[in-house]
Amino acid sequence: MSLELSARVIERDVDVALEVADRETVAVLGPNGAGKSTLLAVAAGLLRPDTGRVVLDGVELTGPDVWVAPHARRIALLAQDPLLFPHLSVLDNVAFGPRSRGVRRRAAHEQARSWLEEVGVADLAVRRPGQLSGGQAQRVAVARALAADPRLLLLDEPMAALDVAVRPALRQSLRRVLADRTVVLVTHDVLDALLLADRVVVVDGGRVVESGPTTEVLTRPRSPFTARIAGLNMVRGVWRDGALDGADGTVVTGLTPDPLPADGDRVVAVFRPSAVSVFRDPPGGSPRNTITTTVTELEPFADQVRVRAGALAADVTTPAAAELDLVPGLRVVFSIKATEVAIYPT
Amino acid sequence: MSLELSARVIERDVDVALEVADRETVAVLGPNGAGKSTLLAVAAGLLRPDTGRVVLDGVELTGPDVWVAPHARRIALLAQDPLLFPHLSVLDNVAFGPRSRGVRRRAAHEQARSWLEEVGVADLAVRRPGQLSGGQAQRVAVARALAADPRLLLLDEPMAALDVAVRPALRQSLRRVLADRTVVLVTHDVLDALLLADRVVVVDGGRVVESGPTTEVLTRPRSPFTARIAGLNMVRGVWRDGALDGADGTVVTGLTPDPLPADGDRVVAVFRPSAVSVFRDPPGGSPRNTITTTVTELEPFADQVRVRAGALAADVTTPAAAELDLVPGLRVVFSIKATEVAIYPT
Amino acid sequence: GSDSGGSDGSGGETTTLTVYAAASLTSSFEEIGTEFEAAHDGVRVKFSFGGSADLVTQITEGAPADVFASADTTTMDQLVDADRVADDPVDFATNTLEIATPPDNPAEITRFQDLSRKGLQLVVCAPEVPCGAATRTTADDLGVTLTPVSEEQSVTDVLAKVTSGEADAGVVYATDVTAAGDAVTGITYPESGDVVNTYPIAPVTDSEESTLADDFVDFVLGDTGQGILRAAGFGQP
Amino acid sequence: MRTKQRQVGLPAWIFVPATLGAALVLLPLVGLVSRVEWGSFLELVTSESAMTALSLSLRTSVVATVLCVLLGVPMALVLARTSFRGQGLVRSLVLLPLVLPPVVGGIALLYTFGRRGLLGDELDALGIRIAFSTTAVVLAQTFVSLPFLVVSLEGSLRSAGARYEEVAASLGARPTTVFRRVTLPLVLPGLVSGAVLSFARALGEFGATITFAGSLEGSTRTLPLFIYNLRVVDPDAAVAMSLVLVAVAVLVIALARPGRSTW
Amino acid sequence: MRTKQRQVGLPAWIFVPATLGAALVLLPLVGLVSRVEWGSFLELVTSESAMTALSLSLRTSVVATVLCVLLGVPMALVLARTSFRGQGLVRSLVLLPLVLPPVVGGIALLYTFGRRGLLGDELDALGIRIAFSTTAVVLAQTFVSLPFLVVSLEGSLRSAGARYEEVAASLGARPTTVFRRVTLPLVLPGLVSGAVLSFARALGEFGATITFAGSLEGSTRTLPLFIYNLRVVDPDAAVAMSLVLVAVAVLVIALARPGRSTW
Ligand SMILES: Nc1ncnc2c1ncn2[C@@H]1O[C@H](COP(=O)(O)OP(=O)(O)OP(=O)(O)O)[C@@H](O)[C@H]1O
Ligand SMILES: Nc1ncnc2c1ncn2[C@@H]1O[C@H](COP(=O)(O)OP(=O)(O)OP(=O)(O)O)[C@@H](O)[C@H]1O
Ligand SMILES: [Mg+2]
Ligand SMILES: [Mg+2]
Repeated sequence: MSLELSARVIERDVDVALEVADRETVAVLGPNGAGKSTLLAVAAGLLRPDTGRVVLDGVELTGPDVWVAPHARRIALLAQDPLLFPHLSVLDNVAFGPRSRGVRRRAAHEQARSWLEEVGVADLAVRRPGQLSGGQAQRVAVARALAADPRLLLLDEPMAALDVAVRPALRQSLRRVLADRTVVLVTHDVLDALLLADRVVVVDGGRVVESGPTTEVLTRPRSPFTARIAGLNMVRGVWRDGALDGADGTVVTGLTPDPLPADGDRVVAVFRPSAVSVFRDPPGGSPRNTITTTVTELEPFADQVRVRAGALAADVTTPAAAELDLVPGLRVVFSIKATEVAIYPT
Repeated sequence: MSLELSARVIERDVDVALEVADRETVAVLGPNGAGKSTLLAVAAGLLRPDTGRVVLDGVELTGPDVWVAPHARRIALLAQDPLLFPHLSVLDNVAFGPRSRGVRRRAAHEQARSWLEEVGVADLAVRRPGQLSGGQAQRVAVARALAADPRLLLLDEPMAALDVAVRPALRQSLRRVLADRTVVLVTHDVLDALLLADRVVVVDGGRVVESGPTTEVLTRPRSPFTARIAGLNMVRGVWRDGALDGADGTVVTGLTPDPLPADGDRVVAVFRPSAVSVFRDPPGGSPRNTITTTVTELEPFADQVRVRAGALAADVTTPAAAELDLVPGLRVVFSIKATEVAIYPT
Repeated sequence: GSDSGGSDGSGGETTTLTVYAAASLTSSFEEIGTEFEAAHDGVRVKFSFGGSADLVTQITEGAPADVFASADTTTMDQLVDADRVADDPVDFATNTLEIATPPDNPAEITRFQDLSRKGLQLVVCAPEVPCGAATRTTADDLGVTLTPVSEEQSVTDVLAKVTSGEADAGVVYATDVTAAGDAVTGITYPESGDVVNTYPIAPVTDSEESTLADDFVDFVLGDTGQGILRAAGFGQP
Repeated sequence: MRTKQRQVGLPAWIFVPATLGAALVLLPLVGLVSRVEWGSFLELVTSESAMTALSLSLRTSVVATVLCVLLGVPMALVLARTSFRGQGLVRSLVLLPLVLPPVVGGIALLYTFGRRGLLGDELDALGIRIAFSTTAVVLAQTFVSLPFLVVSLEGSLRSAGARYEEVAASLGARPTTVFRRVTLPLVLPGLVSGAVLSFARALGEFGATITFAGSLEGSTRTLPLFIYNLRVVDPDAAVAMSLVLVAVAVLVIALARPGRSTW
Repeated sequence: MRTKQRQVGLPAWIFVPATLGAALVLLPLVGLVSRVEWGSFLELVTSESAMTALSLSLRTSVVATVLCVLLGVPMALVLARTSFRGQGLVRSLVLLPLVLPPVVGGIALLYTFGRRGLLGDELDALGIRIAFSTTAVVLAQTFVSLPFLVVSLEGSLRSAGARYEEVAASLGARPTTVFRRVTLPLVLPGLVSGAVLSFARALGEFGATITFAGSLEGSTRTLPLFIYNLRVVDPDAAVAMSLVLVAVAVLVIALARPGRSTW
């Protein structure tokens, strides 16, 4: 099942296009309010765009003069809210999809039970949704969407509200389940994209700003948001005299692409936080990139500290951080070896 | 404002106790269905426990014969659902708390506007909740709870549904705002606990399984869930002959506490994933701990790959992973230097 | 209309005669009906009582009536005009007005002229209905100006106000006072005979039991029927 | 269960008007009951014609309620879940039997289904005579009761919103399935209270019935009509009989009310 | 707006019973309208006594509706949001005016507020006489209309649930504030449709009014009573007058209906 979608929803300032190949999983990333849920609603047929088309496997579902009702699309949507039917038991909620497809009660219950097993809440089968915790409800909703066995599966943040202990397991389940399905997956977690998606589409401000194979997009981001979600630092500027010239006068040198960009081309410089060294004063010595900035935040994790300075981040060891006496508000110098910086046009 | 809470809710199999000192922030961690939200509901006075007491600053709010109505407690709860009042604008939603306190309309709107600014959605002030995206609604809900200026603030997963770009900024805001308040914060993100909380309480199966200062609990976890959330490996066993004796015959040596545990005491061995080396065959040479196991999952992140094997994890560089040709299902040996392992009684 | 196979004790055919009659005839006609059934084997009489105007509307619209007995000539004339009467109507009873007060007669009414007293809680029928029209005629004849607190739709409503003690006096038919028994005190006045209300009866067209309908009309006009009506307080036409 | 108790209180002052309102409704009932002569009550109530009227009332009201549900649920759905030109007008028109004096409603029915009515010739050709039959009673009751079901159910449908229906459709449920398994169960409290209102209205219906169906024992004389007749002869008996009507209504409603729903 | 359209369809068959139901309600209205003699219509309708009755009807119905809201909202709240022993019984009893034949309702009111009624002496002592006054009309209308508001509003309150009220309380809102700023706005559609039902019922009220308040032009003869009187003399005029009643009801309801709510 391949999906071809384009949609303009004027009221929400959303204008996106998306293609998903047969059996492909595409992750949609983007900040809050970017238009991710809107895109899924259009695909599912719950929202009629002002202009646009939805074509599944060559058959037009939404078009200027075409309209296929949601139930006839066989497109299942796991919305951001669990929205479990409050009057049905957990088991009946999950069995709802199969039963709507015409599966007999017994068989549908069987299927539902195995899906509940898959998401790890088989023991809650007889409960009413009102008696579930937030994370439990979320898992049941995931099971319900999967059980519907749709031609196209739309998942809107399936892992939100889940605890850290079940996330890897569920991700593992999803990986197996989604492998031979056509899926659009909205997520805020780069791990989901990395492990589950073949391709990534980044939406921002209602427009697609980036798309491509997952690792390519995430290792060579072209937009600040993508860099952020990929955990990379990004400096934007124009190419001048063999280096990136940032807006505020920062000059960044690095590994450059072949062919070289022309002077005045827009380029980005990307580097890992762990490649950044932090100093209180500009260091001398070997030619390095230095950026003077102000510490905004310190995030300890494992045995390191992530030093955030605006949009940039540096990872230093805990003792080093202590020695530098880092506190938010301190002026510091970030220094990056040119060999750790990738510069490419956007 | 200091909080003292104990509650038994038989129907949900929850029996917890909690103390929060004045101006302290306590993070409550725990798997889905552990009883975290239940605990908050009891504190807020929305749920009457079968037995238990809620005492705020020496005044009993819930007790065998005492019952203070929710509105009179000045305890604000940010629930897991945003539950924005659908008939009020975003601004009026946030101004609801101040106005209920008797603040004049104008001043309340002023306050509301500054809280919206704080969570980065000031431009949405005139919208109705129905016109917000999931993450936007979540942020407004956070602003609304903060604006209520309560004596005790209860936050149930305030960061869920937020995109990666705003999380650090909001965390920074919260840090400033929560500093001189008494707060109970439920979260699934260890960073929230690390950055915002003075103390951590871990709940599992309706019982408190661990509690203490944040860094202590997270660096020396005593329960598997805590180890998991702290991103640490944990092996449980009993102390025998100067080493940990696991259930399956694994023997782990490491740095031991002073005084030494007695033979037969329950102990845990804890070590970081980055301290684990992965081999296809057991390595010879210097005395190391080795655990033979099966790869269940590979999670690439940044320039490394996290190799999961059941509950254990190892971080290896991407080239190393490629060289080892790691795939789920492969039998491998995890090897950890004894000096990287901390063993202590539970 | 007729229906067959009724549960009559004899097991024979049951013929049903349907009589539409003014509400004020309820008690008397039910009695007459019983007597009529006794006199005619296998006949069952069904009644539909109501305001004369309502009944006329229903019969005009095709209600299955065999006989119609009205409380005044005006309504009967409407039915005649509608061509729904099989035979010329015959007057079978008259009624006169009487003053009804609560049993203890708190306002101490003794004559019709007392009804114009200031502050008296007087209820009468609306001039649109027969008893109201009669009341108005009487008042006009006597030169009395009535200021009722309510002009009711039916005699029953007037009586209800009096029996509940809400009203000090009401003007109703003599038969109604008789029927109400101890609940009210009836006060006759000399001029009551001047204004008389006449009750006509007639068989209805298209009746499937036209012979029986004629029989019933005759029965009402006969001794048994007139006897029962007299006992209820009706006058002779 | 203690933990299930509601913990957000009502304003204290609210109990003052609530009690006043309850008093306004209950005091007259007390007044009524206080005047009943219990001695003759039983005899009267079990008289044959009373029982006939009661059973006719119950049968017709139940049928009318069923008709209201069958016709009213679709009407409420169409009003709540679609939008078409002139919908506002249709909605207002459907309200009309609410304000039409029942007697005039009966006239309107006569003008439509009567021998000389709009459909008179068509019905005559089919050999159907509706007016002054038990069918007419049911029709009159349905006519006056239908708006109650429609209005209250449309309110419930709108409050419930369409989000669950969207979820169901995206799970592949056809509209009929959505209707049966999601929409109906979700608005069941509203449907039950709408049906109760309709049943009550049908049971008490008087004006339209007497006009359109007449008042013949056994076929069209329902309990309210019986009571009306009785009142002419014996007002006290009529009051006693009304209490029977009330008791029956309460009983039926109590039996019809499913476990935990509104009514 | 195109994007706002509802996309989950209704089952096609549902339009069949919906149309049937609409026809059942609308056909009689057509039948009624078809019999009106438009020539004399205007003259009749604008006659002084007609206008007097109409204005009385409107004034009393509005007051009764306001009373229903003031008393009924608290009653519905107490029924929906508290639980006490005997609540089921109270709820059933509050339903009673729905089934009580209106005339009997009027008698009950007489037995309570009348000169010799339950409260007769107390009222007399206060120098208050209710019967035969406009107050009696309002009281009768309120008595019969109140249950409509209570029943439909309690349904809405239960559907809406108490979650938002809990949130409001936890934000420090006192019960009165919760009631005013959260509960009421959330159930506004239910309240409006309940009020519309009550208004309609009050406007059409006949039996209880005639029994309890009597019928005197200017003070107690409301439009339905006027129509009833008219009917005896001139049935066609009565029908025409009913249409005025209907038109007025539709107009008032249309004006009262806030922008986007149910009714
Ligand atoms: N019903 C609506 N009416 C008008 N605007 C809306 C509506 N729903 C969402 N929007 C707006 O449309 C934009 C896109 O919203 P959408 O829900 O698609 O965002 P999203 O990418 O899913 O965000 P999130 O990560 O927060 O869920 C947002 O700016 C939002 O405010
Ligand atoms: N209304 C209810 N009735 C009965 N049981 C309930 C109810 N709500 C929750 N539970 C159960 O009580 C337990 C604790 O639920 P709670 O909501 O406190 O979990 P939680 O720690 O907040 O989980 P999560 O991280 O998923 O939000 C769970 O097992 C849940 O299934
Ligand atoms: Mg979204
Ligand atoms: Mg929770």
